[in-house]
Amino acid sequence: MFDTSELVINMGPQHPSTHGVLRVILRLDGEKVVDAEVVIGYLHRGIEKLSENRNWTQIVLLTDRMDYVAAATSNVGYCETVEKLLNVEVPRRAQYVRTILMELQRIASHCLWVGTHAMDIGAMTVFLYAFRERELILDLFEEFCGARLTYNSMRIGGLPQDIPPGWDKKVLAFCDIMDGKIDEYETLLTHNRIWLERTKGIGVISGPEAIGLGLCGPALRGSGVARDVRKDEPYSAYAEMDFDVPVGVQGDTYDRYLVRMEEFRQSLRIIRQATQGIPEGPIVGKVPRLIKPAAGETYHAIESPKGELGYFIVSDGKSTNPYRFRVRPPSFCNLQGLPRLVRGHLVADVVALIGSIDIVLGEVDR
Amino acid sequence: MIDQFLIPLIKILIVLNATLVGVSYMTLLERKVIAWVQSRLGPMRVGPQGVLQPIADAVKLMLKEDITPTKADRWVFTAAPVISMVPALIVYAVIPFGPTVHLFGRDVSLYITDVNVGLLYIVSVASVGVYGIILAGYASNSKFPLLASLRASAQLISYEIAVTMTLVSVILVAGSLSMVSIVNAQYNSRVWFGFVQPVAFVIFFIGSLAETNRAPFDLPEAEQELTGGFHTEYSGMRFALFFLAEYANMIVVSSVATTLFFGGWLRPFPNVSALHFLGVVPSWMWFLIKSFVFLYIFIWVRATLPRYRYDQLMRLGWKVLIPLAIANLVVTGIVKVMLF
Amino acid sequence: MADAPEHAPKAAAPTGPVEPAPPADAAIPAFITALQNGVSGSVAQLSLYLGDWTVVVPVSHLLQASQFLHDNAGCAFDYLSDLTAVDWPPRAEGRFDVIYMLYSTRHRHRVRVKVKVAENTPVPSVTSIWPAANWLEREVYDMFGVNFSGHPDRRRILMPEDWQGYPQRKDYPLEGPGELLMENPIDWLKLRQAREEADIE
Amino acid sequence: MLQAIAFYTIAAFILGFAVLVVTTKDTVHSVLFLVLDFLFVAALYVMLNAQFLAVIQILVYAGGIVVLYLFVVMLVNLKRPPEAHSDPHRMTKFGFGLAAAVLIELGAILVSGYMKAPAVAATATEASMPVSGNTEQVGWLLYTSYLIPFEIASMLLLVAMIGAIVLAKREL
Repeated sequence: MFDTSELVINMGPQHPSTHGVLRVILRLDGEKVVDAEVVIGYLHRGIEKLSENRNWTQIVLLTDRMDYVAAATSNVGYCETVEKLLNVEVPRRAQYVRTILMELQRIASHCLWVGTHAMDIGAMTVFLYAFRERELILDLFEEFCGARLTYNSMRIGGLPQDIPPGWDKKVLAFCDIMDGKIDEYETLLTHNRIWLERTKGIGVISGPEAIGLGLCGPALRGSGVARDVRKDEPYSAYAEMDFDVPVGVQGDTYDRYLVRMEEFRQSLRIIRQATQGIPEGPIVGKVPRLIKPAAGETYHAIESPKGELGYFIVSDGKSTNPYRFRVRPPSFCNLQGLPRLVRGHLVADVVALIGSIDIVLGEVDR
Repeated sequence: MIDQFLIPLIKILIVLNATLVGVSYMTLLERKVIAWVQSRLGPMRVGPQGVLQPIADAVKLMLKEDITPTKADRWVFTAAPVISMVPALIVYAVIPFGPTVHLFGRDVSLYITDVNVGLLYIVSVASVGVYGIILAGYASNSKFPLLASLRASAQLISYEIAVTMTLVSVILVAGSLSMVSIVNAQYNSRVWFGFVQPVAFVIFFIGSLAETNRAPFDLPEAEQELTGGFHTEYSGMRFALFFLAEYANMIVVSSVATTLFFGGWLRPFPNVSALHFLGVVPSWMWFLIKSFVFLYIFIWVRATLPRYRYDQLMRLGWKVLIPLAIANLVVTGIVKVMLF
Repeated sequence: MADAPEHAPKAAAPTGPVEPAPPADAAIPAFITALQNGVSGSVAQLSLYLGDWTVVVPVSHLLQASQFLHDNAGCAFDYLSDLTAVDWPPRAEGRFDVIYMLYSTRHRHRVRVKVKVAENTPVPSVTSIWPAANWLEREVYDMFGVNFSGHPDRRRILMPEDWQGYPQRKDYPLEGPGELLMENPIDWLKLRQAREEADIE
Repeated sequence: MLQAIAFYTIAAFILGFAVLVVTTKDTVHSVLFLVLDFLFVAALYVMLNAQFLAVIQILVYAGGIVVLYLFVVMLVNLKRPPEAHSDPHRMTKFGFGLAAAVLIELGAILVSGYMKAPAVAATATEASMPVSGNTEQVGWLLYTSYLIPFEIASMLLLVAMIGAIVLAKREL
């Protein structure tokens, strides 16, 4: 009866809630999203290519620049992959410190996520609360390695330096502070009527479909799939830690939110165990002075705050740089699910969903 | 001659200036209060504790380049900020800041004028303010502002119905449309209408959050969704006008809420002589204090709540607030007919 | 980039990955024997290195083998962890390794599936089996120029649409072609040749 | 004297804007002039001491109905090419005929009103009304003399509303 046409809207690459230079082309019917196309690559720096032309130790620095809100995790993932290729055993003390750093990093990353996610939905206070606590973690990192964002905090075979004296006490003190702060975020959001209305039933995805789409991390666990690399393929000191893997039921934005909120607590639990149990001993394993792994290839995955962060490295055994360096970026794979999630929802939900899958464009584009 | 022209003129000047200063300091208040809520300090650089910040802001906005997009509808684009600012200011004509007082040897009323349709005047002038937003969105010739202005027009019209319904129930209780008479009626009935009409007050408050585009109903300017909404393409002083209009509207709404539901300039328990010492505070101060409380709540809500989604907002308006307002009106009418 | 002159590598370039065959006493996992039995001829080569099993599958059997690995209850590789490629320019049997990292959320085991293809050989797309392959295959196409047939949306993903060349190939210069390649590829090639000649002198 | 000046100024504005409404090419501008027109009509009501009517005029027409016009105009793209304006099916003669008929009708009402004006205006209203004040008088008249037209009008609006919903909603 009426002649209606779709409205095409370009969300990004400059848009306040695309978390960087993500561009989403939305086809709208009124405010309802008919289809979405994700355009990425605006931050492509060719880290994979670059790494194939740098020596093994220099690459640690490059991995910082991928998921820059969880740089330590990327460092560890790379170092462990090379250690696997080198067949080097990492001392337990280093394993424990790595675990602490990675879990601190997870909390920092989740802080940033809860802040921006809430901000996207309009709750601005949570953003600043979360950043307040993230600051404490950055202080801890600064004390450990001198940097606050891109740490370069790992060496192949172990740690660059031992933890400063008294650092573990400060970590424990931070855990005590953080406990109350998580409750504070939850007070503002978890049972808030508007928050519930904005997140429940938004972007529902079933477990099998999420697996098929290659979603990982909290996005996958929100759909009820208990897939966590820390549990399934333990690395570092996770095999010795006691923690739970929270899973959602519905697979909607609210469940993904709850999963991450519970991960805060689980991370604190791991940090407490690891900090109290740091063994004495060396911090670097027996690593050759010139790192040159034997020819061969391997894939090693760790659980970054965003999901399964995998490194596939091929060494030719001759040169001092990897022959092929490939990162399996969790954000990239999660972002792939975005068009499926937003279809049929409103424009306002698009920003909620972008927040809900928690991407970092540095990692998507590399 | 003096009574007819000079005194109203002086009053208009005072009210306009006070409003504009108040509005610019509202921005400071909002930034400060939200900062305190969020464990920050807020503006601290300009003047002690940042008290001169609004002046710095004004200077900055005036000096900024005023950009009109090439594809914009030039005339409408220029007119839109003015259209949204003017209604926000002329509403103050009927708001009673205090009763008639004896000043400099003559009786001066602390309001510009008392129209016998005062309340309707406020509602109707406020309804014209919508044009500013709609036209800004249209004239920008850009997609996000257009979406925002569509949202805005639908939202404002919908919530206007609910708000007007609640006003009607207050009118029923007060028996008058004049703002001054409504305050006097609260004096005579010995109770503030907020306690007689709690449902109406709640609906009015929620509705006025929506009508002033404040969180959690700030959809037309949702930064995270529509990149700033209807004023995306605006800069400099024109943007400032939209900004000021929003705050002026907040002050209007707080003043109306104070007048209708919380006794306007009356001190608490005006009929209890034991509390006579409260009369030390002048009547207009009581008015300002009460309005301030509302403004504070406005800011507080913004710092606390997430944003509604467009369809949820509409559902709340049409399926909850409007039926509730009508029911409240009917009940008020029945009670009024049965008891008085 | 098919017509680009073969860039002779400085050192003797490796001609292929090291794929050590599993030692005789290694227990071959059930999913590999199932694959061998289920799709005959699908396992061209088998290797075990650092605990990772790799199965080399002929391109012709890729779709069948993938479908089997996905559907078979004993395999149940429902999760495509990663999909990438490695470039071995001098290799005789085709320069690309296209590698599929598979994981099973049910049995929690991993396997790497590898196909070896020449530059212009189309590789059947596995998007119908694992939707996750969509972007990953686009990236491999973008970076290596591997031709995926049957892909629903085969476009560049990270590089601009009009980009010339495939950056992750070994013969692609690290510093990139610069602006010149974008505007005039032939001039760029001439410039590169001139530079190489200057290097030799 | 002042009254007369004000009246003629306002009347001139009303007519001027009315002409602009029909002559402007841009539909949105046209709607805007309509709003201005309504505002000046409201001013005229104020001059006639009918404040209630003036305020309602602004509230309903300027603040409500025209916003919906604008809504429609903005959603439906009316920027058509110039040749679309010369529609062969346009019934120009019929239109002029209709306009003339309306004009004659208005004239007749005006003339007949002038003839018996002095008698009706004063007696019928103020004498029989127990209330004073502009708003109260309107209310009294609506619920006494004009009750049936008032109710019929409201029924009409209700029917129109339901009709609009039925038309707009694709599936019920």
